[in-house]
This record gives sequence, structure tokens and C-alpha cells, in this order.
Amino acid sequence: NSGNSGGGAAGGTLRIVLPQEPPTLEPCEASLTATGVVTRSNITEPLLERNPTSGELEPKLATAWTQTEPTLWTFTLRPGVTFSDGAQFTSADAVAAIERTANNTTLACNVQGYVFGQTGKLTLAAPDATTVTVRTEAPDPLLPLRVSFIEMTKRDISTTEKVREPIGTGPYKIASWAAGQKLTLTAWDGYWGTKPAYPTAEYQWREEGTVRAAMVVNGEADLATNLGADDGAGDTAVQYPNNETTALRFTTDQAPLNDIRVRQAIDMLIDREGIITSLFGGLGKPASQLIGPGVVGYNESMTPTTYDPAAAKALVDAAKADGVPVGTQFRIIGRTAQFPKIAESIELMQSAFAQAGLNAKIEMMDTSAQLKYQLRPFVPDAGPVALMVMHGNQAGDAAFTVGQYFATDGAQSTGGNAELDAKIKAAAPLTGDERQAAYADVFKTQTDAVRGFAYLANMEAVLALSKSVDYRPDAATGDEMRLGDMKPKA
Amino acid sequence: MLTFLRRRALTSLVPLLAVVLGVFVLARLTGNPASLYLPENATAEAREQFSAANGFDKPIWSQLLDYLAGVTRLDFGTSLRTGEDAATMALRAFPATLQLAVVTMILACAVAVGVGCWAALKPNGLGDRISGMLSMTAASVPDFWLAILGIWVFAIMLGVLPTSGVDAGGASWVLPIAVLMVRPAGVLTQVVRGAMISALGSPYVKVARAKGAGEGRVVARHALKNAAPPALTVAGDLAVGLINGAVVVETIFGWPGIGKLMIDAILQRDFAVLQAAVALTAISIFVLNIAIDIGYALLDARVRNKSGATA
Amino acid sequence: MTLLDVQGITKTFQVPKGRLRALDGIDLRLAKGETLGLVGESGCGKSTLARTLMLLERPDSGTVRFGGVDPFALRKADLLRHRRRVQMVFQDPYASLNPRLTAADIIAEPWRTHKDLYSSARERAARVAELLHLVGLRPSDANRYPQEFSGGQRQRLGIARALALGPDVVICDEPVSALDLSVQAQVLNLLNRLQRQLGVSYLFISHDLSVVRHVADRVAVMYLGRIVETGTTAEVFGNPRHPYTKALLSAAPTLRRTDREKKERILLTGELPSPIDPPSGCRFRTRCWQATDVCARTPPPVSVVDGHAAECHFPLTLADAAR
Amino acid sequence: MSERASEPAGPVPATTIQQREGESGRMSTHTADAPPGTGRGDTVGMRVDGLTVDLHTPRGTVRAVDGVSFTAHRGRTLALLGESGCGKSMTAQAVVGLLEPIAEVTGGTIDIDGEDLLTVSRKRRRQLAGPALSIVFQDALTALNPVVKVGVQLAEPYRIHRKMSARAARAEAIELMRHVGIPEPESRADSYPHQFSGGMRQRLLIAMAVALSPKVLIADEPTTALDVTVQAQILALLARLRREHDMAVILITHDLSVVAEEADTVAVMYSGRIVETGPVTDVFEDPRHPYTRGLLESVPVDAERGADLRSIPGSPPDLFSVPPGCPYQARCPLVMDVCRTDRPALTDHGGRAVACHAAEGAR
Amino acid sequence: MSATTAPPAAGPDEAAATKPNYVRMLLADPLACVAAIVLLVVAFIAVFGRQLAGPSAVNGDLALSRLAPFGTEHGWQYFLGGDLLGRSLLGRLMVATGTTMSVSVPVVLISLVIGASVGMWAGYHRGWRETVAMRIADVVLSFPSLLMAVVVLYIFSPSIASIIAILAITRIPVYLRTARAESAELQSRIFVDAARTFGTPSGAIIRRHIFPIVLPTLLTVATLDFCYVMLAESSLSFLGIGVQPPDVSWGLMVAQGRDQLRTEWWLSVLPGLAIVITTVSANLLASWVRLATDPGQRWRLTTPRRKRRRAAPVPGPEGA
Ligand SMILES: Nc1ncnc2c1ncn2[C@@H]1O[C@H](COP(=O)(O)OP(=O)(O)OP(=O)(O)O)[C@@H](O)[C@H]1O
Ligand SMILES: Nc1ncnc2c1ncn2[C@@H]1O[C@H](COP(=O)(O)OP(=O)(O)OP(=O)(O)O)[C@@H](O)[C@H]1O
Ligand SMILES: [Mg+2]
Ligand SMILES: [Mg+2]
Ligand code: NI
Repeated sequence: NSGNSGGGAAGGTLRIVLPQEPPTLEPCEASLTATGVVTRSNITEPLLERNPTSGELEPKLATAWTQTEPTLWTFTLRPGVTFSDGAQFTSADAVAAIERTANNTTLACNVQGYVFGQTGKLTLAAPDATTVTVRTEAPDPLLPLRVSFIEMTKRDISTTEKVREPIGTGPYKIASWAAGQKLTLTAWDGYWGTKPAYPTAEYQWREEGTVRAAMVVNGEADLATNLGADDGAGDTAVQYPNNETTALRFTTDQAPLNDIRVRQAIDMLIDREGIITSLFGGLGKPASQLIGPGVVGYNESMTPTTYDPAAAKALVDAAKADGVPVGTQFRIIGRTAQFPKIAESIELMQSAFAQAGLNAKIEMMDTSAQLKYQLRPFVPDAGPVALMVMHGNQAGDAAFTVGQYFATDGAQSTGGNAELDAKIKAAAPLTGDERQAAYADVFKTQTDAVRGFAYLANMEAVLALSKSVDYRPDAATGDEMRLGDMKPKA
Repeated sequence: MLTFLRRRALTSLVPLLAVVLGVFVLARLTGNPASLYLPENATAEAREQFSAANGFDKPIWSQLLDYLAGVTRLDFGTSLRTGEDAATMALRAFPATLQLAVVTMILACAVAVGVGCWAALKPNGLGDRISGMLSMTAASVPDFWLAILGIWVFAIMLGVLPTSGVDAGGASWVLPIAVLMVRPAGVLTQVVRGAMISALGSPYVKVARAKGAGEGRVVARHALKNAAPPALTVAGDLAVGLINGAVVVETIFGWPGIGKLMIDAILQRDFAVLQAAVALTAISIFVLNIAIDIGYALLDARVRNKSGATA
Repeated sequence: MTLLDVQGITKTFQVPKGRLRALDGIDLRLAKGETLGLVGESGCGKSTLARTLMLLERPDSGTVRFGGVDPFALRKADLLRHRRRVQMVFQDPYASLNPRLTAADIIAEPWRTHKDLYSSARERAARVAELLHLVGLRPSDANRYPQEFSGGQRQRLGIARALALGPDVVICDEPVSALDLSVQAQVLNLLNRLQRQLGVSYLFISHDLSVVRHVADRVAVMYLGRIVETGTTAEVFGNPRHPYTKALLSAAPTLRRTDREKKERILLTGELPSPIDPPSGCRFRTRCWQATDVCARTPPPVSVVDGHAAECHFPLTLADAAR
Repeated sequence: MSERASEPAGPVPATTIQQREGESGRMSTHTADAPPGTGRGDTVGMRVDGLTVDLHTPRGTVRAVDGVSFTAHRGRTLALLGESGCGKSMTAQAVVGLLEPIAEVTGGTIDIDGEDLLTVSRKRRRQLAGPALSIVFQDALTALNPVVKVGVQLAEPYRIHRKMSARAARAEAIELMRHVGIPEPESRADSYPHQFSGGMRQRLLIAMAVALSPKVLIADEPTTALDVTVQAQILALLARLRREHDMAVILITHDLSVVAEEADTVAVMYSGRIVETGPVTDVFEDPRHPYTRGLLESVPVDAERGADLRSIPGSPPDLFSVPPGCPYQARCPLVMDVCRTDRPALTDHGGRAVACHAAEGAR
Repeated sequence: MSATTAPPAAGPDEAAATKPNYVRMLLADPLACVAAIVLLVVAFIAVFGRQLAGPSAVNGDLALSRLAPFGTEHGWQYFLGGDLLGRSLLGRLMVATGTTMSVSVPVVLISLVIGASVGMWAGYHRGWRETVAMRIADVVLSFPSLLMAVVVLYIFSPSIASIIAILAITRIPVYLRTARAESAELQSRIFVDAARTFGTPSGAIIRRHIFPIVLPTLLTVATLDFCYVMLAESSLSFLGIGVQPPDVSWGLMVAQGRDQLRTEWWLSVLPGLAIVITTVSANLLASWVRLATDPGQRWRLTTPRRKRRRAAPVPGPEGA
């Protein structure tokens, strides 16, 4: 075998291949997948953490949190935690980290926009060394969930510039980062929790899925993420759900997509099973809504639309009979390499649309160009567009989805109606089962009354895992891959 | 020689500037990077703020002036993506590409000279025709295809080479270089063959033979040196192509080079890095061109004299 | 009647090593129906002079008058009319014909520019056949390509092309030096016959003294960008007044034993000096066996005896020449 | 005459008005009596017999050289005279073994000191190239390698055959340059060919050829590209070297006057064959072959200005359409029926040989 | 006429000389003949491929997804197997031929026409025109063509026309430099001087004397470039900015099939083979055209190639 397998997992180094190099390891950018997957819970840690399986929040650097007033949350910190440089972790650090991530708009952190975009300013205080209080402008049942996105950094961290190589309390610290080549983390002695099984972890990155898979198969790496079914991971492949849902989002105000029958027809023309079996190699489940099971608000009662070209054709014909210009061309826009076989999937849809008498044109774009269609402000006069979107709800709560995609003024919404807007607004302050029911209703309403989306699949991915490593990926693995969970096989 | 170099450098300055300006303008035509750098749910104000902070809201000419002012201080700006100094990033990535290009070109030349000379010694012979077909085919194989095939065969099926990366020492170089080499070697072989055929048929080769020179001496001392200039021109163009276009191979093999940096910068709309990388490659291409001219002059005394380099 | 009158033409080329004086004050006169031979060593500027007369180079100074008109001052239409009157036969019958055109195309080429001549296709074909016949080629040769002709035949093609516009003056730049002896005789005869038939004047450039002696009425001897001696053919060959002419004549090998035995051989040393840095004073002094200080200091005067001019401080006398 | 340019190591002083060199050495190659004054004119340098060269062109195989025989004596000059394309260079290249791949020697012997060059091994042939036999090409610019310093090129014979060190070979090369009259050889040795004038280049080529004192020197149109004044210098140099090194010189040319002045013996070639041979004076004074006669009459020498020259009509036959019988038949004024069918053989006529039916009949 | 003018010798091959018989010349060269047939087939398929291929090339049957090649049970269309969407690979290849040609042929033609005209003009006139043209070529050459591609595809929607535009721009310098070099050399030739002496205007000289002689070289460059363009197009597809589905080109097929190289090798290997075979054929034919259009070389093709015999036993090239 290649001379490189000597350093394998047994030798104490865990070698991981990612699809891309993290642009930075700045903790406040941890909601960027490429950054978070390395930083979160490895280099830095949050106060609390959401269990991806149960959806419950679990203590991490905070041992307890309570809503002491409707707008005030109190967090009790874990004592005896130190940063990897030896400094003590105290409430002052926590305050500084929350302040920097949630309130600092000049820094424009990813987490800030992602999690705290709509919350308004937080007011922070540290009554003692192990207590932190957070006051919100309005009552916010989600605050602990939001805080779980904030990675703890030292109080003296820069508030004006982002930090490429942070110091955190996590089990690993950065040993070296040869930009473009390799990133090495090492475990350090003073970690408060269980010592990880691997003393060092090495990250590399390869864009091509086949190459990532080949590296694990060939013994040059122990773990490779984000593979497609065809990438050739072979018997090293381990399937895992990756939180993402793919869908076509319509501009509902332009012919022919302004007619709900046409949109329904399109929905029926998507051969979800076919795509998943033939293209995705069985990875993924047909989707019925924009989030996957396990997210608060998931509507169990909805089922994926069945593939029915005949019924679709009938709908199109009916619309045509009513004077809808069904032959008007609309664009299907996709982002290059957003998920494996995206081009082929769209191609299959387009061909089905064409057979039903619809006229669709495919356009694949790079990320930047595609975002102009996905995010407000949209491209003016773009014409009728069916945009392929992939949404991942990392937070596990529908609130992070519906406001964005369904509300008429949502940053990524091109449809909606007043009824739906009202329901979305009403659901926000609710908690518990009420919350679940309210959001489930939102999804149902969207599909029945608006149908701004045709869902494709709740995606799954493949991870290539060396036979010598013991690891069970979960729904969060794509965004946060805890090295501590990985162990050499006996 | 010095005056020649100075003149060449001066005449190269204008195109160099044109390249930098062109990239600046073109890059900006590809849109504001704000949406890429801010999360999907960032507010419109946040995006505006981001643009203002990075100067993307100013009119393009004023951005250009700022940029040029920076460049005169050798400040190419900072990367949006990593916050690092753009020039540093480009300079860090460049050696990897350069090493790859240099080794590839050396090997491609060696192959081309070997096969080309061999084919030229018996023009139209069986060996010549076979090598002709092979070199033509080599010149028309898609590189990414070859790369993946190579990984599959040599790394996975045979397990003799690493799939990618730069860690495995010499072994890591084998596949990228083999893949990159194929086209230049194919093209160059054809050129060398043609040049050698005409050199071997020339009177001075006859004279050398009349002096009793053996075949080795004829090829090495007489023909090859005369066949070199046309091959040098083509090799130069191919090298430019390598410096400018090793993107695909660098991507597949995870080679931390400038091509990969450039394509990432393009896709990420990381203007500063893109400009720095383009400026660096443009400079290196101009340097390469000058080096080729010098090589020409060294190879061929006539050129040297014409350009007034020696006196 | 003087057709062509050249006065004090100079032409310099900018070359990397400096300024190369290819022509340095040339005076020439060519009368109607006359043949003027121009001899000189390689690189002395013969072709440059020919090219200047053909308006392919613009002289730095001096005047060219053709029928009293300065062709360099002519405007488009007049210029075209002038070009019809002066045509050229080039030295290299291989390089002067476009290998991709047939003989007919080559001969008819001038008419593409001079559209008023033989405007119909049939007229042109007829005229091509006529010209082919005139230079001794067959009409069936019209469709052949230059490389299918022998050297002599190619030169005939070149001559036919030059005649296509009906010129008064034909400048022949070494028209036979690339040809074999037997073929050379054919072409010389052809040129001779054409002159008799058409009354054209020739400026006949050659380095072969025996050829010039055969064809020329008058001879000009050129050395390093200057004309050093002119006179009738008989005068110049029989009674050379410039030492260079004499050396040239003596260096030429001769066929007849009788000629050889009566002549002494002057072996000039060295070769033509560089025209970039020509010798001061008299240009020939570096190779001249009778050069003195004055030759280095002052340019030699022109001395004319019975229309036989020589540019030398010490022109040879009849006695010298016979020595 | 006080001031004159002098060429430091020139072969001949500037002002010498000389008789031509080697004037008296004129004799038949068929009669073995040595002429007075030139010592070893009887030593045979090389004997070529029945040399035949075929060209395998894509259009078919043609005979470019057809049974050419001649003998070159040391210290003498044999001229191969003929018009372009008649096979002179092909003969020379066959002798030195430098034919193009498409040409093949299909018959004959080339004998130097009892060794047949056509049958010796390749290695032996290379060993002989230089010390026994060497060649000077016509176009000195292309025959010198443009990218190699002349000193290095001149040193090559010593490096190859005497296995000298680079330094020693260079010293020899410089000596050689001086020997052929190149001024300041030490500094000029580092120049490239294009930095020399045409005459100097030709001297360099000659120097390279005589470096190892070959027994036979073939000079293929050594002065065709040169001016008369330079031609005279080069021919004088060749004559001097021939005497000094006692070489047999085979001078290939199409210039009758050069032959008349330089050669002892002449062989006139036409269409790949020798049609007439003999001592130069005899042949030129009394040409027996109509072609030789035609050539001599084509020289524009005495013909009066304006009168037509007596030219040979037509041009030599194309190699692919050589008629049966005499190749000259189409241009010959004396053509007879037999000329169209039978090929005339080169027959001896008392020290001279002619290949012509008419000449035969005349006798 | 006069007795001294000789009747000219008969030409070597008068019939062939007067009217070049291209068909006969082509038949005489088996390799070029095969190449020509291949290219004819390619051209035919490029024009009629879509009709010939039938609906199975466009509308797949997911049941036949990843069908292995060389089976006949699903009809001739599926002889080369099926792609991921169950479309017939053979049909796809045929449809792709049209797209590939409609990209690469215009690219080569456009860059050839522009590059060659500017190059010949610059080379003929020399001086500042030459300098400016060459510096512009330098700029284009050292410009990252990918950036250009992204820009164009960003501003204009990605379409075949924009791909053609980008690739054409980036290839112009290749022809420009070749044409300039040749024309700079040719403009000092004597037959060009001869044309000048008739007063022929420079445009006419370029058209008549420079262009026909530069053309064969340009054609050679163009065939090499033809292959380069196909490769570049496939690289763009690899990066996702090339030909957009449902259009399909060979390059796109190679690029899309690369993931399946290990399992469904035919998806990528067969289109790759199509590229290679076509370019090699184009190269072979180009070298034939170079001979056939040169009157001085044409005779080589008028008689069949014969095995050439070994050369004389001399220390010639065979010595090695
Ligand atoms: N375009 C040019 N640029 C630079 N130098 C030139 C040019 N044309 C001619 N010369 C130089 O001018 C001088 C005279 O050249 P010209 O061709 O007129 O000589 P020539 O007498 O015709 O020689 P030949 O007998 O070799 O044809 C030579 O030294 C030549 O190198
Ligand atoms: N490579 C070749 N292919 C075909 N024919 C050739 C080739 N080389 C020479 N020939 C022919 O062989 C014949 C003899 O050529 P050779 O070079 O010996 O002539 P030459 O007498 O030296 O002429 P020149 O005076 O022009 O040098 C010519 O008719 C020539 O056309
Ligand atoms: Mg000249
Ligand atoms: Mg010859
Ligand atoms: Ni000696």
C-alpha cells in the first residue's frame, strides 16, 4: 500500500479530509460549515449544546440556565475550566464572547446574522465569576438555543478584527496550520472534560468527492465527509443524515408559475424516488416539507407528493384551458456542485416538465451568482424562476426556517400570504407542544395555500470511515464534527 | 544584455498594468461579494454595512484609484475570506505551482527531446509513426479525466502512489506531474521531431559527419542546439499555460498552488486575492517570456547580436 | 534622350550596430533604348539602388527623375501610371515567384492593380499567351506552377511579368546569376531580342564581368555605395581607370589561355569593408596598392576623360592599365 | 605606394602580382608521367570506379549518378564540371558517404589506399572521414553550425580523431585559422559563424577540411557564392594548401573559367554521367563532345555586344524522363538515329575519353 | 520565333499539375483517408445526430439507468449503455457531437479569422502596429481565462454563445502570433516586393501573397487548437460553467461521468475517446491538407507511398 498509511489512526493521529479548507477558524464564524466543522466543540466550546438526536439542550461550559424573568436568562458556568493557554474561564470571558458575537455589528460575524439577526441587542452582565445574565429586548424562549451557537473565547480577544487561530477551552488546540495544505490540532492536558482518544488530529481538504473517498480507501485518511453515493467509498461508507432539505422555490408572481396548478403539476412531475434511487444512490428520503424530522415544527402528517405525470399533465392542460400561458419559459436555476448530482437531478426534472408541456430552461451558476436569486434583494426582472435551494436547519427549530422562507418579507422568500404571515408571527413566542403544533400548521398552510415550493428530498450524505476508527455520525456531523467522539477500534 | 533586459522590462510594464486593471474591472463586474460573506439571514442593512466597510459601494473608478494607490505601496489589500494579506497568500501559494510547473516542464522536455530525436532519426519509420500517433493522442486527453483515472489505477487498484496531497514526499509528485506532463510532452514531441528533422538534414550536420563525428555527437552537439529555439518557444507557451491553468489538476490533487487559490478567489469573489494572484502570475509570465528571450539569445548567437546584447 | 536621371542618392539603414550607408551619393543616367551595366561586389549596394529606383525604398537625399518627373512626389493615379513604365526582373527566379500561383496568374498579376489594362478575362488570357510566347514559353505552360519550371524558364516568367505592363525601363537585378551557363545564354539572348523588338532600356546589374561586357552599352562600377567609374563598355573594360576596376578585371578567371597569359593577376587582400564604418577619404584605399596619405584624408575627385569618369586620386593611365 | 592595407597573416601579400599558382602542372590522368616541378603527381589519391547512385523518390527510383569513374592524383586538381542538377554533388556526397537517406549507392568502388569505402565498416568509414577524405561545401553559412563557436567547430576533427583535450584542440584550431589567413585567430575563435564575412567563412570551412591533412579533398563549388576578388583569394588558398599538404583536390564547379585556371584534369558531367574527360587544356581547346563544345560557346566572352550567343537549346532532361540512348540527344546538333537507342560509352581517345556516337564516328 | 528560344522541357506530371485531383491524392494516403472518413461521419452526425439518435437520447428511462454497454437487448440505441438518467449513451454522444462542433468550430473559426487578420496586418506593416498587436496578445495570454469565463457567464447567462465568445477571445493570440511571425517573414520576400513594384495595395498583397502561404500553418495550428478548445470546454464543464444541460457536449459528458469512472466507466471513457479520435483525425487530415495545398509538395500525394528502401551503407542516420 502507499507509504502513507503508517501514520494511521493507530499511531495516534486522526486524519480527516474535508471538502474545503476552513477560510478561518474564527469562532464567531462557526455557523459557516467549513469553519464550524473544525472549530466547534473541538477548539472552542459553547455554554450549552443541542443534542442533534433528541433535540434537547445539554450543558457544556454552563451547567445550568434559567429564565429568571421573561426577558432575563441566567447562566451558571462550569467551574475549573481553563483555556488551552492556561487562563481561567470566567463569566467575564463569557460576557465578552456573547457581546462580541451577538451585539458587535462592525465585526459582522456569521453567527450574529444567522442567529441574532432579528433579536435586537442583548444586555449582558456578570454578577459573579460563574454567573452570566442575558437580558433580551422581548421575551425570547429560544435564547438558550441561540446562545448554544456562541463559542466561548477569551475576554481579551479582538473586538474589531476576526481571529484566524483562536484559543478556546475545547479538547484540542491548534498546533500548526500550513495554509493550503494541512491543519493540525493537538489534544492538551488541562482539558476539563474527558481526554480525547486521539492526541492529534490532522485536517486536509480535497474538493473532489472521489478523491476524498479514495484517500480513505487507500489508507491515507481516516475519515472523509460529504461524499456522494458514487464517490467510491466502498465498504468504508457510513450513511448519515445531514440536516439538509432540497427543494424548488418558485417565483409565484409571474406566468406560468403564478398559477398554483402549474406549481402543483411541477411538484407532481418530480420523480423523487427515482432521483433518490438512481442518482443519489439511495441517499436521502423524499421530502414533504422544508425541514427534516427531528426539527421542532416538523409536520408528521404531511407526505411527499407522489410522482404522477398523467395528473400533472391534466393540471397543466386545465391551466392552459383557462388561458394560463403554460408554454412561457421559466428558468430552473441551480448552484454548481451544491449537492452531488444536482445537474442530473435538474435535468431529469426539466425533461419531465417538457413532456408535460412546460418550458423550462436550466441555468447552473456559481454560488455568488446563484445567491442573487436566493437572497434579497433579488435580481430585478428575473422572470419566472424555479430556484433549486438547499436548506439546512442547524438549530433544530422551525423558527429558523419559516421566517426566512415563508414570510412574505422573508429574506429568502418569493411568496406567501397574510394568513401565513400571521401564523408565523403567532408561533414565535410559543413553547413546548404549542410551538410544535403551530409550526406544523405553518408548513401545512404553506403547502396547501401557497405552494411556493416543490420539495425534493431530505438529504443524506456518506462519510468514509476507516475500519480502525469507531465513530457514529449524526445529523450534526456536517456542521460540527466532534473529534472527542472518535475512538480507535479495539 | 542589460539594455535589452531593461527595454524588455519596460515594454512589458504596459501590458502588465493592463492585466491588473482588466482583472480589477472584470472582477467587479461579477458582483458584490456581500451576500457570499454574510449568512443567508443577514439583514439588508448588514449587507450594506459590509459593502461600505469594504468599499464596494464606491464608484468603480474611485475603488480603482484606492487600489492603485495601495499597489504603489505594494499593498494588494486583504482577503475577504481569511482577512490575511492578499499578497502574502499569493506568494505562499505560488511556489507550489512553480515547482510543479518547473518539474513538469523539465520532464516533458526530456521526454519530448528523447522521443522527438528518436523519431527524427528515422522519419516515417514505424517508430516515428507510432510515436507520432501517441503524441497526438497525448495532446488531446482531458487532464481531469486522466487525473481521476490515475488515482483510481495507481492509488486504489495498485496502491503504489498516494491519491493526492503533498505529504508523501516524492511519491506525491508522481501523479500530478504525470497528468500535467501528458499534453506538453505530446505537443513538444511533435515540435522537437519537426525541428530535429530539419536540423539533421542541414549542411552543418553533413559537415559534422564528414569530420567523422558519431551519431551521438551529431545529435547532441550539432542538431539539438539548433532544434532548440522553436521548441523553446512552444515550451514557453506551454509553461505559461501551466502557470495559468493548473487549476483543474491542483483542485483534484489538493495541490496548494496559485491556480487553486485563483479559482477559489474567483468563486468567492475575493477580489484582493484574485488581483494579487493574477498580478503575480502575470509578472511571472512576463519574467518567463524574458527568460525565454534570454534563452533564445544564449542558444542562438545571431539573435544575441541582432538585439545588440553583446558588443 | 535621358529617361532616368539619378542625382546624389543616399540611403542609410538603421542597424543595431549603427547606421549603414548602403548608397552614398549615386549619380546615374539611363537613355532610351540603352543598356547600362552596373557591376560591383556583393553588398556594395546594387540591389538597394535597384529597389530605390523601383520606389521600394525611399532615399534619404538626392533626386530620382523619370522623364523629368520625381516619382516619389507622385500621387496615387500618377504613381500607378509611373509604375507601368518602370519594371524589374529579380535576381532569384526561385524566390521572386509566388509558389502558390500559376504562371498565368503570375503574369496577369499586375493587371489586378492596373485594372484598365486588358480588362476582360479573354483579353488577359490572350495577352498572357502572347507574353508567354514572347519569352519563349508555351501557352500550355500557363497553368503550371513555378516549381514545375526550370530555373531558366522561371526567369523567363519573371521577365514576362515585368513586360506585362509594357515598361520603358526594365531594371534587371542579376537576372542570370542563378542560372546555368547554357540557360544563361538563352536568357541573355532573350533580353537582347526584347530590347531590339520593344526598344526598352535596361539597367543591368551583375557581378559577372563577362556578362556585363556582353550586354551593356555603358558600364558603371560600384564600390561600397559609390559609383567609382563609368564609361562605355569598351573604355571601362579595355582601359580601366580606377584601380578597383582593374583589380576586378584581373581577378576574374578567364577561359582562354591567351587572355590569361597576357594579364597579371592582382589579388586584392581582405574583403569589402563594412558600410557601417566605411574608410575615410577614398573608400577603396584599404585594399588599394597605390593608396597614399591623401587617400585617407580627402575623398577622391572625379576625373572625366572623354565621358569616362573615375573617382580616384591617382587614376590609372592607359600605360598603367596595360602593365 | 607607401601606405597599403596589409593582411596580417594573409596568404598572399597585397601587392603581389603573381603568376597563378601551380601553372605548369597540367597533364593527363591517363598518362602516368609526372610533370616537372610537382613531385608526386603520380600518386593516386583516390580511384572511383563505376559509381552509381539511385534515388528512391516517392515518384519512383531514378538513377542520379550513373557509372561515374575518375581518378584523383595527389597534388593535382581534378575538376568535375557540369550544370546544375547533373549529379556533381550527388557524386561528392556518395564519395564522402553523406547521401540523404533516400539515395542509395548501387554500384561501383571508391578506393583510397586499397580500402573500398563502400564496403568498409561504418566505424572504419568514420575513422577515414577527415584523415583520408574530407569535403568543403558550397554554402559556407549553412555548412557552419550557426550556434557553435567557430573555434569549437574547428577543433572538432582533433577532438574526434586525435582525442585531444579541449584546450589542446583549441590551440590547434587557432593555428589552423592562422594557416588559412584569418586575422587575429585567438579572439576570432570565440566568434560565431555569422560574425564572419562570406570569404572568411569559406576559409573556415576549408580549414576544417584540411585539419587532418586528408589525402583527398573534395571542394563542392567552394566559390560559387563568392565575389570574384574573394574567389581569387580562395582558389589561391586551395592551390597553396594542395601543394603543401599534397592533397588530391576534386574541384566541383560549373564555372568553365575556374576549371580552365585551376584544374589539371576535367571531367564533364551531363545527366549523371561523365561525357568527356581529359587534361583541361586539351579538352577546352578541342572539345570532342557536342555538349562540352556547346558550353564553351555559351560563354559570353568574345561575342560582340548585342549579338546573340550560341546557346544550347532546351534544358537538361529531368531525372524522371531521361530518354534511352544518349541523354544529350534532345539538345544535340549532331544527333543521329543511333543516339536515340544506344547509350554511348565513355571511350578512350588517346588520354582523353568521350561518350558520344558522333565523336566516335568522326574518328 | 527565334531559333535561340528553346521549346521548354515537358513538365514532370502535367496532368496532375494543372488540375490537382484531391480525391486521388486522398485515396493515396490511407491514414488521411481514414481520418477524412471519420471527420465526415462526425460532421454528418453533428448535423443529423439529434434526429438519428431518437427520443431515448433525450428522455431517459430510469429503469435503464447505468445500463452497461455492448448489450443489444434494449435496441441499438443502448448498445453503448445508458447514462444515469437512463438515456442511451450512443444517442447522447450523437446529440453531443452537434453541440461540441457548434462550440469548437465557431471558436476556432472566429479566433482564426480575427487572430490571423490582425496578425498578418501587424506582421506585414511591422513597426508600431506590430508592437501594439503583440502587447495585446501578451495581455490576453497572461490573463486568467477562467476569470474571463466567470465574468462573461455572470453578466450574460451561461450559453453556448458566451462560451464561444470566451474561448475565442482567449485563443486569438495563438493565431495572431503565428500569423504575425509568418507574415513578417513573408513581407520581405522577393515576390512580395515584386507585387509592390506593380503598385499593388497592401490589402491585396496580404490577401494574395501572404494569406495563402500562411494558411497551411494556420490550419495546422487550428487543428491542434480544435482539440484544445474541446478540452477547455470540458474543463469549463468540470468547473460547472461550461455547456449547460439539457444541452450536452462531449466535454460535459466526460466531466459529468468522472464520478462514475470506477463503476460506470463508459460514461466518461467513451466521450473522451470521441474527443481523442476526432482530434487525431483532424490532425492527420491537416497534415495531408498541408501537403495537398502546397503545389510544391503536392506530388508527394499523387503517387501511393512506397516503402522506402534503406539508404546507402554510410554512417548516416541509421547508425544510431
Ligand atoms: N533593409 C535593410 N536593412 C539593413 N541593411 C540593409 C538592408 N538592405 C540592404 N542592406 C545593407 O545594405 C548593403 C547593400 O546591400 P545590397 O543588397 O544593395 O547589396 P548588393 O550589391 O545588391 O549585394 P548582392 O550582390 O549580394 O546582392 C549591404 O551591406 C546590406 O547588408
Ligand atoms: N532529395 C532529393 N530528392 C529528389 N531528387 C534529388 C534529391 N537530391 C538531389 N536530387 C536530384 O539529383 C540530381 C543530382 O543532384 P546534385 O545535387 O548532385 O546536382 P549538382 O550537379 O550538384 O547540381 P548543383 O550545381 O545545382 O549543385 C538532381 O537532378 C537533383 O534534382
Ligand atoms: Mg543584390
Ligand atoms: Mg551541387
Ligand atoms: Ni597545414
